[in-house]
Amino acid sequence: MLKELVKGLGTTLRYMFKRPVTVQYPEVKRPVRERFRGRHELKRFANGQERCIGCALCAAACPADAILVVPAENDPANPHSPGERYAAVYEINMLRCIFCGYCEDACPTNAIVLEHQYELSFYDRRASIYTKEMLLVPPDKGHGDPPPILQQINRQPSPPAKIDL
Amino acid sequence: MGIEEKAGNLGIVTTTLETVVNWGRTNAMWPLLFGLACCAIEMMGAQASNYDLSRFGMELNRASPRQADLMIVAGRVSRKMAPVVRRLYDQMPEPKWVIAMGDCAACGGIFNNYAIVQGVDEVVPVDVYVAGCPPRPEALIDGIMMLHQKVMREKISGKKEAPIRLDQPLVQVK
Amino acid sequence: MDWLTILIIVIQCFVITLAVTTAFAYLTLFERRLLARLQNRVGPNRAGPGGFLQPAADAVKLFFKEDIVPALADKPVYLLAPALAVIPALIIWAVIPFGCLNLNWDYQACYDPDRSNLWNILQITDLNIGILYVLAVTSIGVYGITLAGWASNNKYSMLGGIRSSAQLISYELALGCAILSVVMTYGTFSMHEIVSQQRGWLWGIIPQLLGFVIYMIAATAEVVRAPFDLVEAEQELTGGYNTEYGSMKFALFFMAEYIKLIAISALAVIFFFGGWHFPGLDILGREVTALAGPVVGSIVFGIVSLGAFLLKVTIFLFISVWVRASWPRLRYDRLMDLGWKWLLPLGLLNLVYTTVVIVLIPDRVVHSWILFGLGALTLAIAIGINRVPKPVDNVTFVNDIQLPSSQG
Amino acid sequence: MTEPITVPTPQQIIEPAISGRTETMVLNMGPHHPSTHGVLRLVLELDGEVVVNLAPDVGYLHTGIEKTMESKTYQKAVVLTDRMDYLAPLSNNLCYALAVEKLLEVEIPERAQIARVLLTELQRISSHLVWLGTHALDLAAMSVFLYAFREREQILDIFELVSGARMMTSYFRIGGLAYDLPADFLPTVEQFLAIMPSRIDEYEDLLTANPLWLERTVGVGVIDAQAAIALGLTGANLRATGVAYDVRKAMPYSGYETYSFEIPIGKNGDIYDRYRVRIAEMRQSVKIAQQAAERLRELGPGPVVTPNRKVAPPPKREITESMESLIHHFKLWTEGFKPPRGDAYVSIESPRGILGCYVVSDGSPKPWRVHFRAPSFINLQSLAHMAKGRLVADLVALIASLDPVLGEVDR
Amino acid sequence: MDNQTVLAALRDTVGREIRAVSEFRGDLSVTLTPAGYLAAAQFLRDDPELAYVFLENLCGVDYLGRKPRFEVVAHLTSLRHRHRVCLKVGCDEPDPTVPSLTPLFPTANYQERETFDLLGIKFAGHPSLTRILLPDDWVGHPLRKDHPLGDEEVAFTFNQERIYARKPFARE
Repeated sequence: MLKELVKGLGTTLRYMFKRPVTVQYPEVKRPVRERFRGRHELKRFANGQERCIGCALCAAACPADAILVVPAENDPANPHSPGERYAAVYEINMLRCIFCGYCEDACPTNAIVLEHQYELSFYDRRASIYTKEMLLVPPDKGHGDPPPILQQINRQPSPPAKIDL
Repeated sequence: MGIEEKAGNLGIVTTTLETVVNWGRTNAMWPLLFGLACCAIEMMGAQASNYDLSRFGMELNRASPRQADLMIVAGRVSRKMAPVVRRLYDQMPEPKWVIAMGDCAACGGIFNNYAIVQGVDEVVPVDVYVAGCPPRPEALIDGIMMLHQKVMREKISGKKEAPIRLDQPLVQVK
Repeated sequence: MDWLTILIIVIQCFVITLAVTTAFAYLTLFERRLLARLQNRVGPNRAGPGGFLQPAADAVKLFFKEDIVPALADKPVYLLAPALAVIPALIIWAVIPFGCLNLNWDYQACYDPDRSNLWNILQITDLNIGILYVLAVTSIGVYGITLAGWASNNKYSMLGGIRSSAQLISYELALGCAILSVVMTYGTFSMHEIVSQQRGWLWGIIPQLLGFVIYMIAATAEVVRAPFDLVEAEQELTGGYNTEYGSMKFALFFMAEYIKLIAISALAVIFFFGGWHFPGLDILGREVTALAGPVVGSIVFGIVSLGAFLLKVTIFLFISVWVRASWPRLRYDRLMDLGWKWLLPLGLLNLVYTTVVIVLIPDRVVHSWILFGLGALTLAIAIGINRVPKPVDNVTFVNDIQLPSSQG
Repeated sequence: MTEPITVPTPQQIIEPAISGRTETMVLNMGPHHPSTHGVLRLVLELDGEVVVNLAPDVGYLHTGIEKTMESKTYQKAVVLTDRMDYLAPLSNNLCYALAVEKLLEVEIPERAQIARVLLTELQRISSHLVWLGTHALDLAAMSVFLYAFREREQILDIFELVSGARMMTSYFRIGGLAYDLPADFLPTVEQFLAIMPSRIDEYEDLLTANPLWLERTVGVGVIDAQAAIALGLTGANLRATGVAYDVRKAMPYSGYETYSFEIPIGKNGDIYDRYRVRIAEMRQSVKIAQQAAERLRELGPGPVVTPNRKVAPPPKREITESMESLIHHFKLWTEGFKPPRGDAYVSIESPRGILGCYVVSDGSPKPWRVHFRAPSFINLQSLAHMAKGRLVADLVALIASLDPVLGEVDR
Repeated sequence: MDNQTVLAALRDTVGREIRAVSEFRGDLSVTLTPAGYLAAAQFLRDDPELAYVFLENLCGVDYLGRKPRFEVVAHLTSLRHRHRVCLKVGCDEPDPTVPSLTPLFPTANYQERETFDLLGIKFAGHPSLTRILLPDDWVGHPLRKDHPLGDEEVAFTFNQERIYARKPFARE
């Protein structure tokens, strides 16, 4: 009887002399895995044009109906995106979004990508609706190479508008 | 409360006291041991060794609402559960805070249907909404940090000052 | 008694109360940090440098929390109960010798059995019935818990309250037996004398091995500490007697529990581990007195004895936390079984051994070792014949589905 | 059996107490109680601390998943199954996917099959770890909880590596997997599987032979095989009574018949046997996962989703090249596929027992009716049978040993 | 054990009560009259050769627009023969009632209560047919096809003020 009781004590005591596994979160951030699905970003092409062509396939694929896309015709002189249309309004309700990645799977131009930011806390429900300005990466960032997750899962982003939608 | 109501406004003393009290409140915020669904498992994950909420003095999960300061609504609140949540909230002594952890607690999330309350803020006032389905333990800790910031701006009586509302959340692009 | 003596006693009381409450506060931090380390975590480290101000944060928060009295509670009793719990826990300390700092500046008087020249500042009063006082006071503690459980008008609290009265009463007897054996061994009720008689190596654990084991189990149950924390039993009774208590009233219960834990650890040290003694203490006192005179000698002696005492208490507290981290909780009926069917008979047996052996063999060293042998033998037999279930591996492995013959 | 098996309702306990016909005390345990594993409410009839009768009251987490699934397309409904038994989302995914695949009659590539087995076995370990942790915590052995969660974190990390989410992976889609396994998947898994057995030993050191643990578990909550089958008890709870019934052996799915593993069974049907059986199951799962990892290594890269374009969308690079692929892609994501009329029932061995999925198709792209046979829901019925005459403390241990997940109970 | 053997055995005992038989994807399902449903379940359970002792699943389906509107589906499993058979029984409005399997299989208790709760199908002979998942004062049976899903509009910037203005937010 005593032996077993002492054995239990020994197991816990052993850990006192080991380093804790704790990650000191706000100071130390454990990097997430490459495929981690966090906050969305709308990507651009290398020439700065938006990848999103306003097809709303993401909104159709979303199980939580958290995406709103209102397409508009591109101005031929100064197009937002290759092709005829672009997303005039693109909103994601982050409190509805379940980060399932269906929008990413459905997007034919790999415009929407779930990136690695997971710190999404709000004081107010109104702040949880991310508009296109917030989702779209700045013109000088986040374009060129396909996003790493798509490289890893062996899906090449499509070249600029070969097909006319 | 008690003391501060009797003492009234003491000017600078109150302000200093306020800082001290708010410091105490943020560093010893005992959560109510209360889990509903999937998020509760991540909340337990946040308590566990890898994330260790005890670093913030939060490992004393109190099962009794009388001893709790923070209600983390972790999971979907059904119509049958809503009165229970409200009663627990009412049983908690002031000052008390509520975090709606996860999409379902925050606004119903994917369960946009007859059975789920579309946001626990229909039942109890919510201080911080944490998005994610379920949020990572880090995301929950981030939510708690945000709550701490809010608490630091509060009055000693626990009266809530409106937090600075960001019209646009901070957008980080790597 | 002149006014200076009274003033010193007042200061003593004040300092000790303060010290004990601070010790309680830091025991909570000690427990939380230690538990965390035993569980591969970090523990509170945010409030102040390295989490050092965590107890202060807890205190501030609890102090400024709303004070709720449930509408259907029995209000006077509900308010009285925390005080009833915490006062006995505090007044136990009146008789506990933390060390020996003789204000008459003669360290030798600490060993003097008739205590004529002793004015020990590290003990408030050396009652000649100190142990009876301790027993009496600890048994008052149960009222706080039971009344709290009853007054809250909550079924869980009531179950906790009932559990507490049953548990504390049944372990009181075993505890009494164990302590009485100690009293018999040293022939005194005075704490100071028990300690001073343990001079050198012959600590109380040697004659009273059995008594020590009974004392530890009974005392842990007495202060409802894991694995005997059935009164709170968070998983069963959501907090037991303190379910309906919040803010400072809850803190008082918490305080009572932890102060009692420190107190029983201190008592264990006094009864069984030589109190403030450690080998070589008198040599130290002699050398320092020879070197720097009796005043410094007494002060050094006092401080070192205090340090030795506190170190021993800390070891007991460590073990208490360690056990809490490692073992499951007992069940209520098994707890009663253990108390009545094992500890009480063993305690009575120990009492008989002690009486008979001491009367028959007056020599101190010889009877100590004989009692040690008897105690060890009894323990071995008790462990041998107990009926704790043995692990039986009923698990068999089958490679395909297989149904018992009665099942289609 | 002498006494007929009854399953009381809360009303049957409360009403006599209100009318004052009983001498006993009625205690509401839950829905907010530390050891009811969520929002289970138990109505207890107590005589002192002895449980005279009890009735579980469920529904505090009723989510309407079955109704919501009827309004989503088949593929989109996968994400809802994740959130049912939230300790084993992949098992739910698998059960639902198998049922729809049965309706569709699609073949799944071998690589996907093996990955499904590997990941569900990891899921079983992680689910049992939560059970072990909370079970030990309910008996106040708190360190086990933290150790178990530490290992679970590693499994969640593997899930994150594979699918991008820790818990709600939605990784098993109808027709295969959501994406291919990443390159560093196998080394990570093998590393984990190598250390896991020693960690299980550690938990056992703390519990298996500990007299306090034995006192709390041996001979408590006993149920015999006959009553267990009559009450529909499944999973480790059934196997602890000595009935060696495991769907993985009885009606194999996903190629389980090709793996070598054994079913651990108990004898007494008490809490201790359930504990031992689940611990043994964890070791068996490690064994299966190791075999699966070996097979994946041998098999090498390959397709992970059915080539049937009517069910699974084409690889994305194809849609820029082929018009047909683009049409399929759009059609599948907007409308979804249409299984033929009919119904299918599939059951799998989830960590909690037999998880069944009954899908009715009316030929439209949305399921007409989806019903889940939730093992926790049905296991809960036996609680009253096992707890009568025991103490409240035993009841706590008993609930934990049944391992109910309220998300699954209430759906 | 295969489908044909079971079917033949069923035809021998409750042959006249069988309404329809179907084999879809290798699964046998037999649609029976209410009386035949109970008799078939009892026969399958008690016959020593068949031994379908385990009621694996029981649920209801609302085929709105079909006659009969409701159908109760029960899956019986023979642990020994590793075989499952599906029994179906229809019932119709205004008072959809089927016999209860609870006296035969205690495990049917909760599943029948759930079916009653969500679909409103009554089970004659059930010991305590009350709501189980929904609150006792709930009106309606949500899994019926004519019951609305009860969803709320998802908030975006264009409609959030309108939604939140109507939403009953809690106060302190």
